[in-house]
Amino acid sequence: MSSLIVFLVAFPLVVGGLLLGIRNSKLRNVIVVLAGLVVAGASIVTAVTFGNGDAVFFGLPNGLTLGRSLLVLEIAIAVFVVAVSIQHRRILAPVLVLGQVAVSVYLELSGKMPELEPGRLFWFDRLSMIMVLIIGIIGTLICIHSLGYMRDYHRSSPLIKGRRTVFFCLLFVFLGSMFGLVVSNYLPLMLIFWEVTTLCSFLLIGYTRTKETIGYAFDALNMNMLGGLGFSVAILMLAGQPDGLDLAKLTAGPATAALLPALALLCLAGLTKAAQMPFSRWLLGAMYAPSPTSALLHSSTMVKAGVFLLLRLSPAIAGSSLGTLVAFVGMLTFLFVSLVGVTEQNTKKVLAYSTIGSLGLIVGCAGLGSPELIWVGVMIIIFHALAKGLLFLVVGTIENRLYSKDMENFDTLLSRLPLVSALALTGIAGMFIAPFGVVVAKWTAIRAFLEIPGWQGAALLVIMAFGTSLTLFYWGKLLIKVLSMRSVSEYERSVEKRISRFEWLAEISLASGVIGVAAFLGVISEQVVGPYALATFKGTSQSFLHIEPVILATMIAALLFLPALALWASRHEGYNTADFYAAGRPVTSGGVMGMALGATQTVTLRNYYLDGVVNGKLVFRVGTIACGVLLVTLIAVGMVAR
Amino acid sequence: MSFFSKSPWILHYDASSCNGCDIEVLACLTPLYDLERFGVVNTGNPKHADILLITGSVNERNIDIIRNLYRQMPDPKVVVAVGACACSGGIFARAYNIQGGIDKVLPVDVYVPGCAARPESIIDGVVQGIGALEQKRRKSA
Amino acid sequence: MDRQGFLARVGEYHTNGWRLAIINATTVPPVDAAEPGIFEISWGFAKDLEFETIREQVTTADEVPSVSDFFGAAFLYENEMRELFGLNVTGIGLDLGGQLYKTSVKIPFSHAAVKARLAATAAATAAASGKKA
Amino acid sequence: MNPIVFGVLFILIAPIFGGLLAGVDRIVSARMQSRVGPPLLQPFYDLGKLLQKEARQVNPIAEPLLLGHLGFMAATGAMLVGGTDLIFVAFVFALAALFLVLAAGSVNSPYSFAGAERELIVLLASEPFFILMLAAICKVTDASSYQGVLSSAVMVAPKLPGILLAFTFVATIKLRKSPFDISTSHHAHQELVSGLTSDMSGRLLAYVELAHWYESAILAALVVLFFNWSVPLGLLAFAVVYGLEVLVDNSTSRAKWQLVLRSTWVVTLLLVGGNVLALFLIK
Amino acid sequence: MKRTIVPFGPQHPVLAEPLVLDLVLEDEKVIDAIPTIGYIHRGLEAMVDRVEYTEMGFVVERICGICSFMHGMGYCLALESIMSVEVPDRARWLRIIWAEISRIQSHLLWLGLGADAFGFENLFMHCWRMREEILDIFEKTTGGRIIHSVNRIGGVKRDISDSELIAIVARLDGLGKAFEATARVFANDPSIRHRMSGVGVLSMADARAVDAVGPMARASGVRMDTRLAGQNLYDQIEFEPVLETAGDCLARVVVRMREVRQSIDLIHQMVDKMPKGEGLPLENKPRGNPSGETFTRLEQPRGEVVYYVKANGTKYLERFRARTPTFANIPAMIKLVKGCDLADVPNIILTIDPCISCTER
Repeated sequence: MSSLIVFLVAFPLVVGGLLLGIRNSKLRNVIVVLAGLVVAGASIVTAVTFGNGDAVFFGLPNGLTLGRSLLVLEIAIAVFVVAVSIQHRRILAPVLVLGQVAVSVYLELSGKMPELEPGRLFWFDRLSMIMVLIIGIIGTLICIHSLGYMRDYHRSSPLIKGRRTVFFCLLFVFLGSMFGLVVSNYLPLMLIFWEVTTLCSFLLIGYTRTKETIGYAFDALNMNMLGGLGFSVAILMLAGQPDGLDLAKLTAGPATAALLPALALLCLAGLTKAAQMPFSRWLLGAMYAPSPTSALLHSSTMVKAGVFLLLRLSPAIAGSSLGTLVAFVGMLTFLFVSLVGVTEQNTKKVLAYSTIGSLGLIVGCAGLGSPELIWVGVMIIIFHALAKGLLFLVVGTIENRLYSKDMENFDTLLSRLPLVSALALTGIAGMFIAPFGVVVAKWTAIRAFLEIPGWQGAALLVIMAFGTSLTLFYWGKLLIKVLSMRSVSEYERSVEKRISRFEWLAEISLASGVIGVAAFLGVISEQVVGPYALATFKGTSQSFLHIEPVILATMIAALLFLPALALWASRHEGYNTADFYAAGRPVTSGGVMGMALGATQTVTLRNYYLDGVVNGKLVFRVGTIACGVLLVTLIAVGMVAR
Repeated sequence: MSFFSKSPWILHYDASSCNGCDIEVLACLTPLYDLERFGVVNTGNPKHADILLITGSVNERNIDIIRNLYRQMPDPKVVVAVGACACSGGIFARAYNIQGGIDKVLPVDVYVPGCAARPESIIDGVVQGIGALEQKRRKSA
Repeated sequence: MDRQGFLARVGEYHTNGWRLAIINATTVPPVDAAEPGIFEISWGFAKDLEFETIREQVTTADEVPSVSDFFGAAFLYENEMRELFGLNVTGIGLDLGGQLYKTSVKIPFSHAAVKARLAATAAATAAASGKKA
Repeated sequence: MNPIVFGVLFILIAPIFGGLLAGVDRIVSARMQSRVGPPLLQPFYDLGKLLQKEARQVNPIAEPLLLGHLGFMAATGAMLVGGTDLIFVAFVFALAALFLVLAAGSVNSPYSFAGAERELIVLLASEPFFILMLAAICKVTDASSYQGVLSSAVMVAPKLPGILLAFTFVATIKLRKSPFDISTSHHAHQELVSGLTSDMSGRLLAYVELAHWYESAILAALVVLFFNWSVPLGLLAFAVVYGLEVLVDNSTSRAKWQLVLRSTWVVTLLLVGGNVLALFLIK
Repeated sequence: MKRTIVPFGPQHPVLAEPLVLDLVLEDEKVIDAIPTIGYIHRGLEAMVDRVEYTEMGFVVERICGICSFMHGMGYCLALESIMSVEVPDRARWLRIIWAEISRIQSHLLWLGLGADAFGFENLFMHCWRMREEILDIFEKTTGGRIIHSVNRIGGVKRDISDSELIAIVARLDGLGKAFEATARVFANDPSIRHRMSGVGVLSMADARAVDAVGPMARASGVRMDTRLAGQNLYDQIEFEPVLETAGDCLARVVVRMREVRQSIDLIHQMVDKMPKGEGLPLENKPRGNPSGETFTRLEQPRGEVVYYVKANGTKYLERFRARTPTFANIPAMIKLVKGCDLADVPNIILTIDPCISCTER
């Protein structure tokens, strides 16, 4: 078991190092595909080996100990950050990272670091299993997708200097550190992985090295380093507590008042990484990175680390005012970013808002903490990782074909890129079309909110009702654009043929995953997520999914309807696309209509962005402030509780 | 069973009428005449319409529009030319921009005379149009 | 026409609070005169109950300056003059590019077109009286 | 009786109910306008004619999408009275409405598109209400299904007066009544011509009409939930609500979308949110 | 940035007549509006070459089916002034009585269309029900509902008996009462205020700058009404133009509603003032062919109309020209449409009370 885990963590790191030296793209393709298959295979083997799914703890194989290696790594990270910051004349990041190092050094040197039980370095349970599978499989698919994507990306943006060796190295390092993160039980160990993901995301976001992206990269670095600092201070505080650094023991049940301050800081770390308000800005900036980065960072890995930590903490904070505050930060973030999302025209940013919103829901669930809500949170993680991963990749593919991320330029996509449209529709359906996926989770969440007494329950319901409707609006707009049709030229039709095999492979696999998970929803719920939720909260045995045959049928029908329709329509001819109503004016094929003053013009349509009703920037600012206030309260509550 | 006789929806287009016939067409829908009694709906959209009520005559600019509106109406469909201008060009037949009655462009099924055509005649024209609609449906069936 | 003097007079009407009530062109007979034929343009201004006009006689070869700098609403009249009379109106505020009307007879108020119409009338009258006889 | 039987019965009876309702509506409206109006069965004649007419299709997907709209609308009703979880039904209801938006949007023409966007806006306006309403009803009765609510000993309407009031407001959207008939209109004299349905003809339009009849029946079934102690009383209440809607339809102009969105949200927040809050605080 | 372009017209149910606007939208805000007309252009002015001046009046009446009476009257006035024909007194009074009745007809028609455009179907129906009363009066007194053909050069063709006139006044009073109920809705209904108040505001300065005429100008506070010129006997009765200052769509509605009331009042005065009795002369037939030219102005329901007639002593006029009120108001409309919401477009277009048929002739 333990050697498997070490392999899982170490192998991607080694591959990453190897890729740094490989400039031949054919060779790189082979290595990435093979290594990806090994990683995916290893994650599946791990999951299978793990068997019955109860929590197990273990240390390094052959009784190895960590020694001072963590400190060394920490200092190495700090040195790198300081160096980069000096190069770009930034001050905040080095301050934060030096703070962390100071804490670690203090702990090490003062000998306050408690004795570590060697057999409890790692913790593997059903949540780790789910995460390992997500990282292993989806992460691999994203790496493979990148092979095709990056080729086209550099072709379409010749001014950007190709640094694909670094890019692919980072992807694999990322996967390795994520593996490490989700199986760590010893908090200082988790912190190291935590910092490595921060660093990788910083480098990936700044990949193009333009002034703009470097700015966004530092945004991400600063905010995540702030979380990291919180993490280290929490470790400092927990170091004095018995079993304080043992995550499983720490979160075995409701926390004592003494632990709350440290937990508050850990929550802060989780919230930064999960890009919750007021830290949402970094994730939006990250949208300027190449699309596989977005897919990797925002569907399966980086941000999931944040909610993963919060879900882990859930049993400890649930029921306390700390938990409630965390929950409201998440739910309010969900509401605000959904509202901002309706005013956004950049498709990747819409996906980003949707991501932050979904994470907000998970955070809400984790903060409130009950078997049902934990079930909801994990379910959303699974659906979101698949569907959003797919969507980011598809948008990347579209972007490389249409040279635009603007939702408005996606119109008549179905006529132009029918197969890509079918994939996009699968992703969108997976994200929001009732009664599927995330919606099933929302439905269960509403049921759970009904049981929460007092104003909190009412407020959560209202937030959920409005937030959900808002997501309907922006997804609906995207759907309208993707699903519209017109007659297209041969050239436009040929564009789709130039998409690489790697991209098709990754996207089709993810789409199948979305459908597969829907089909096996019952099994996943009863065998994995349900037992996990019950084990975590020591609840009585119950079924979470109230699936009746009629619901299941509706779900599958709704999910398959749009993509199937798209595939069918792409082969269908014989309709008069010139026959639309234009107030009596003549219309010709390709959507050209007669205009005033004897002119002609192709139909142009722009979605509504609720101008004059919703001011996106203002809403974002208000949300940031509101959640910021909550966050300050949250930390204050933690401190006062002491 | 055919429902065409019970649900004739009209589209009104003002080709180059002086408004006289147009407002009488509208007047047909209002309380005194209440064409809706016969199931008539003024759709305003060729794709929903069964009967094209057209007033005024054909000129250089509207000829394309008339053709296009007719083409966009789903079958079976009927054209009712309302008023002297639509029937023949009327008093404006000699004006330089008038090409003649609607039958220059479309197959007219019913001619409603009058300048301006009276609501009673328009209703009569619509009812005759319903008959023509029935016939066309039978032919196509 | 005296462009500067004309615009000065129009400007005077504008500053004195008159509004533009009409711009009208007339095809001046004889219509069988060799082209370019003569047209008479009246700019009609109204103030309260008064009504005054500026008159100019032009040919299609002359340049007729637009008054839309003073009276924005003049563009419709001016586009119309250009399309129906074939006059060379320059500097129209909102130039509709010859697309205001679309007529079967191009420039229907040109001397040639008027002449053709009058001839047709004469022929029809003759035919009618012939029939009567 | 097995709840599934109710579901099947709904699918069969709802169109008749909805059609007759539309017929009565047209007559009553006509009388309010000093007119005689069409025969009672006029909506059925219209539907029959539309089914017999040629359907001009601009693209291949509009028809399947509209069938999806019709199918999911019927399914919503069937699931509602057939005993499916009420909150889940709220989601399916939104999905059904969404398909109409997509069908109109797929045409890629200005009027259909603007209609689709406006429909999306009214969906955005009304959706929070339906989720909250059904959640509140579940909360009050401790039930999760239609039958469960009906057999609950708790009377719903007295506990949810705010929500019932808001229902009459939001129903204006769903019944496509003025002032909220911004995305489509039975009276085509509006800026969007026929809005959503601008490019639908023949049987395609018939699907929309039929789905709308299902929608009316669903609303009736929802009103009955408030009067769970007596179904006849519930139906009577629906008649009253519908009568009010017709009156409102005839005595207001069409609102702009900004007002629709703002006012519906405010009403939902104040009346429904307030009611839900009271419910949570008291219970 | 991409923008939606909505093709408004030529076939659009909001406006029965073909007017073309390309509306460039962001959300539903109109960024730009590009107009085109010419779908109704018949070229009837040129018909002077084909039709004798005595018959041209019938053509002129058909410039527009809504203000048909006034067009006929304006043509006759113009020729009477060229030919120096004295019109008998009773005929002059009858003309302006009919003219005011036709103003009421036009305004009621318009109020109905306006209501329909903002989605108040019921009001539309009620306005048009009232309008039928007026058409009934027309049919009784002239024989036609829409096209009347009672104006002759030199007078009118038919008389209205004194008793009939009294009956008409009584009928108009009744109508006036019924109208008040409708007027209250127009002025006070919140849903109408939401659509009309503050929408399409034309300031007084703008109204002057774009040379707006008629109710359009008067709703912006410009005191302009050709009836003030006193020609056509308006100086013999009490008359003061209706003015509003808000300049928005609602103000334009209110101006026209007040003008309906005013017209009823004017008809009262006219019937009082006019010479009574049976068999009074109605027509002085002109002699010979006209020669000379004239600009004749008249206040139609939509505003000032200017006729230009030039005659050269033959049976065929040399030039006939009508500058109708809508022609003068189109610049104002284009100005107002820019920057409004898509949903306001029908209201703004309708509140200028467009008559495209008049505009294009």
